[in-house]
Amino acid sequence: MNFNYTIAMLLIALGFYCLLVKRNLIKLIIGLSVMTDGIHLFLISMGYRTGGIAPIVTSELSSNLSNFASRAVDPLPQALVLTSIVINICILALALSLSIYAYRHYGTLDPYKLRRLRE
Amino acid sequence: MIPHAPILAIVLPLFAAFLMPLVGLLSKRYNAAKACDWFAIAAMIGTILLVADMAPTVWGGHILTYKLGGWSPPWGINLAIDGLSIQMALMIAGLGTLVIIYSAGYMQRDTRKDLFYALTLLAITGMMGIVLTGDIFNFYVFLEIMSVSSYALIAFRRDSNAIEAGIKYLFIGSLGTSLILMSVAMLYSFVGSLNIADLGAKLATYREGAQPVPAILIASLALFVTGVMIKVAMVPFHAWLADAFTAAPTTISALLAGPGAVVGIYWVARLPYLPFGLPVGIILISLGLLSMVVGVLMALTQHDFKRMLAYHVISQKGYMVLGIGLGTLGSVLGAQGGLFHLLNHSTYKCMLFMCAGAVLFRTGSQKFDELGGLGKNMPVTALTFLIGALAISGIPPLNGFVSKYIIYLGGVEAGLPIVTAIAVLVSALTFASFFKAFSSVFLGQRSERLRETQEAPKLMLFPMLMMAVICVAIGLLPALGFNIVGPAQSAAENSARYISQVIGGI
Amino acid sequence: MVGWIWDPVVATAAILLGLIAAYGLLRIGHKIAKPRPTVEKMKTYACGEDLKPEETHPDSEQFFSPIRRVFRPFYRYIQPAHMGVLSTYLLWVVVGFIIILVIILLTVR
Amino acid sequence: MAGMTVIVRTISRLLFPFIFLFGVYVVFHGHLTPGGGFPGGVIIAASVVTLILAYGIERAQERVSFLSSEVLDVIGSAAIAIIGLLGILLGTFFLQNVFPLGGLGQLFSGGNFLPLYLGVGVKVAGGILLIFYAMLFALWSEKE
Repeated sequence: MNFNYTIAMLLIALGFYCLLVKRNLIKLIIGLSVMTDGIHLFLISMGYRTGGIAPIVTSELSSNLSNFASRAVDPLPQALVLTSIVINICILALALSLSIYAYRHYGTLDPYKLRRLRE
Repeated sequence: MIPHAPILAIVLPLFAAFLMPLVGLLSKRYNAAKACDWFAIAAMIGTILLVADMAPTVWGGHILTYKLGGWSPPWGINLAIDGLSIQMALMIAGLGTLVIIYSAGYMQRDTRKDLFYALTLLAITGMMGIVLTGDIFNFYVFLEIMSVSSYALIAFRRDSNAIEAGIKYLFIGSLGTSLILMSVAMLYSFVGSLNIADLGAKLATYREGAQPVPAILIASLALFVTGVMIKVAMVPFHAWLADAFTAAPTTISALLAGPGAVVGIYWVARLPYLPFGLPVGIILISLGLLSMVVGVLMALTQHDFKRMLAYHVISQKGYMVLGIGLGTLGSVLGAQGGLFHLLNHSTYKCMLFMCAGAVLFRTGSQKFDELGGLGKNMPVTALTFLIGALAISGIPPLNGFVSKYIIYLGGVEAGLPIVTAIAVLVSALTFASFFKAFSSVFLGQRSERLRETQEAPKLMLFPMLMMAVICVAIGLLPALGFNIVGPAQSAAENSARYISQVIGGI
Repeated sequence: MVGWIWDPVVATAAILLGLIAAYGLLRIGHKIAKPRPTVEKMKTYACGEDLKPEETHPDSEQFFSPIRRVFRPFYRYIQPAHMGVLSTYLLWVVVGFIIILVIILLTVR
Repeated sequence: MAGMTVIVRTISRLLFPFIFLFGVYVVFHGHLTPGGGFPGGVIIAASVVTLILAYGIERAQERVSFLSSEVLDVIGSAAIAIIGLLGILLGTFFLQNVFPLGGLGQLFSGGNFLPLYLGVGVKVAGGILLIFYAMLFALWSEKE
């Protein structure tokens, strides 16, 4: 299980690195989504239990609900991650659209050159 | 009380926003150009009626709990409305209505007004949801609703500055919301609950110092504080605010400076007590002092009208965070002053941005060096700007003085007179920079180009005058504001009552 | 509730009285000194040239140069740091987060 | 945008009904199997996006225009609103179930999940198409 958390933290760190260092808006967007994906992985692995089953009630499981409850993984993080993915799609779409317009106005995607507003 | 008022206050602007494209299509077909304006104004008036309807019950000592889908609190999502929430909700609904009325005048030359109103109403929905919800993940969702629609609104006019400001706010803001999501995830992994009252009840052992605080809770608190501070724009995180407020359409600057400031300060006021309850007073005081000083010093040398106002937003938010921080050190006056300053600041900063917008609307310029002598052409705008400028600098008969004075007293009460001294100095510097703004824009020689400038349209003057009246009224009768702020402060402090009423209630 | 902190009616009356007193002093001073500004004194004198209204406008950046001199370290180091570069701002966020984390580690428990 | 070669066109025309149907399946079985309104809506939108990419925007717009995707968006959200408000109208809480529960594992079961997922699916399909069109127009106006 610690493997999951390690990968999640690695993804978050990679995303942070990409946000801080890269000099291209598209790469910054990629960094942002990698970071949020790391958080999603963290959330998902939090609800997992070793050898768990999907939290879907079927007819053979419904007769023994306590057995089901002791084996099923936590469904709440999955719902949270789905919500968060939806939100991140909106942010991604907006960021890409803004990048298109930024390229049109400035002729570049370098964040070091998008600096008409300063001081 | 109207039944289901808590959820309707969120649902009404939300579905008004979703229906707005349809209204836009219909208005195009039937040539009713003003249909979108009136639909948005009607939705906002409905919202303010719903919120005002809830207020007496909450001030009577109840905490309204609304179970979404009928699931009771620790399991389902619930809305919990105490005195603090109702102050914020009243401010969002009231100022939001005035901003929408103003934008009916200000945006009359723009196309795609249906999209503009849809996004504005969505932003207001997000703000309303943040202050009314009792679930921490729901808070994150509403925060994202507000943030994404404000990113889009800042870049609404799609000129180069707006796009650049939108991109900067998008990256910094979504970094902040990601930190909040991370914090919520850690909190869930540690406690196993998302309900704020339930979290508060389960973390109470660490609050009382019975057990040492585990590392994951400290990391979660640090992430949450950082995320909230990015939205409040305290100093190391303030960079997006000046750009965004400069380049956005002025109604959006007013919306984010008035109601938008509310949501951040709401969480700053909530944070020391719920859900963590760990001491954050020193962070709040130091960040508040830093932002006050840096904001006002940056504002002193600006050439741009709206940019100067934006740096003053940072500086004045510093006052509020400072006051709330003093409140955690045991000074009730400090916390009341912080919340009162939020009420006053949102009113007059909205008004000042609207004055800047009126000047921009009539002259097409927001640079100090291109304006001048407009006092003769725009007397009403000049008068409202003067009232706002005197209020923000803390000149006695106006509302800004009352709240600043209480924060000064709070500083002395908490045993930190040096804080009071810095706050007074910052207030003086604020007066200096507004003196410059007033003399550059409304006094002095008028250039040839501005000779024919007219007064702003009546639809824009009405909200400005309303806010000026509120400023003077609260200044002369501070009890009006205290009746709202007093219950808010006591509700924020009394976390045990919140927990018992939400978990055990209804 | 707030009566002991701040009574706005008394203060407003005091301010109005002060304003009236100041106006009276101004009138008395005018009566004693009898200022009669001539046309030349009313105009801005700049070596005999006529100045356009735009040129007499105060420069917004140098408006408070004494204050700039007092806070010189700020205007030399902190203000130029607002370069408008997104990556710098993101770096500030990370640095601020680390500072907050350190303060919380020091104060909590 | 002109569209692609005849191979791509034929394949995407053949695949379009299957992808679309799969999206509808995911929407309808959201309360029984993994999936639901959002994934299903995205798959439906993706099926239209393949057509747009293969045939070019002019011909795709004859089928699903910008305006109709906007209308789809509004219809979906209105459906969610009505289902939510039904709970209030029938005297319980917002979004509370008012539909019959049905049996375990049947298609028409789970109370208000199925109508909610239908609304979400329509809304998401319209919304994703709107996003796609908006970005396409942004690029398109750049070339001219």
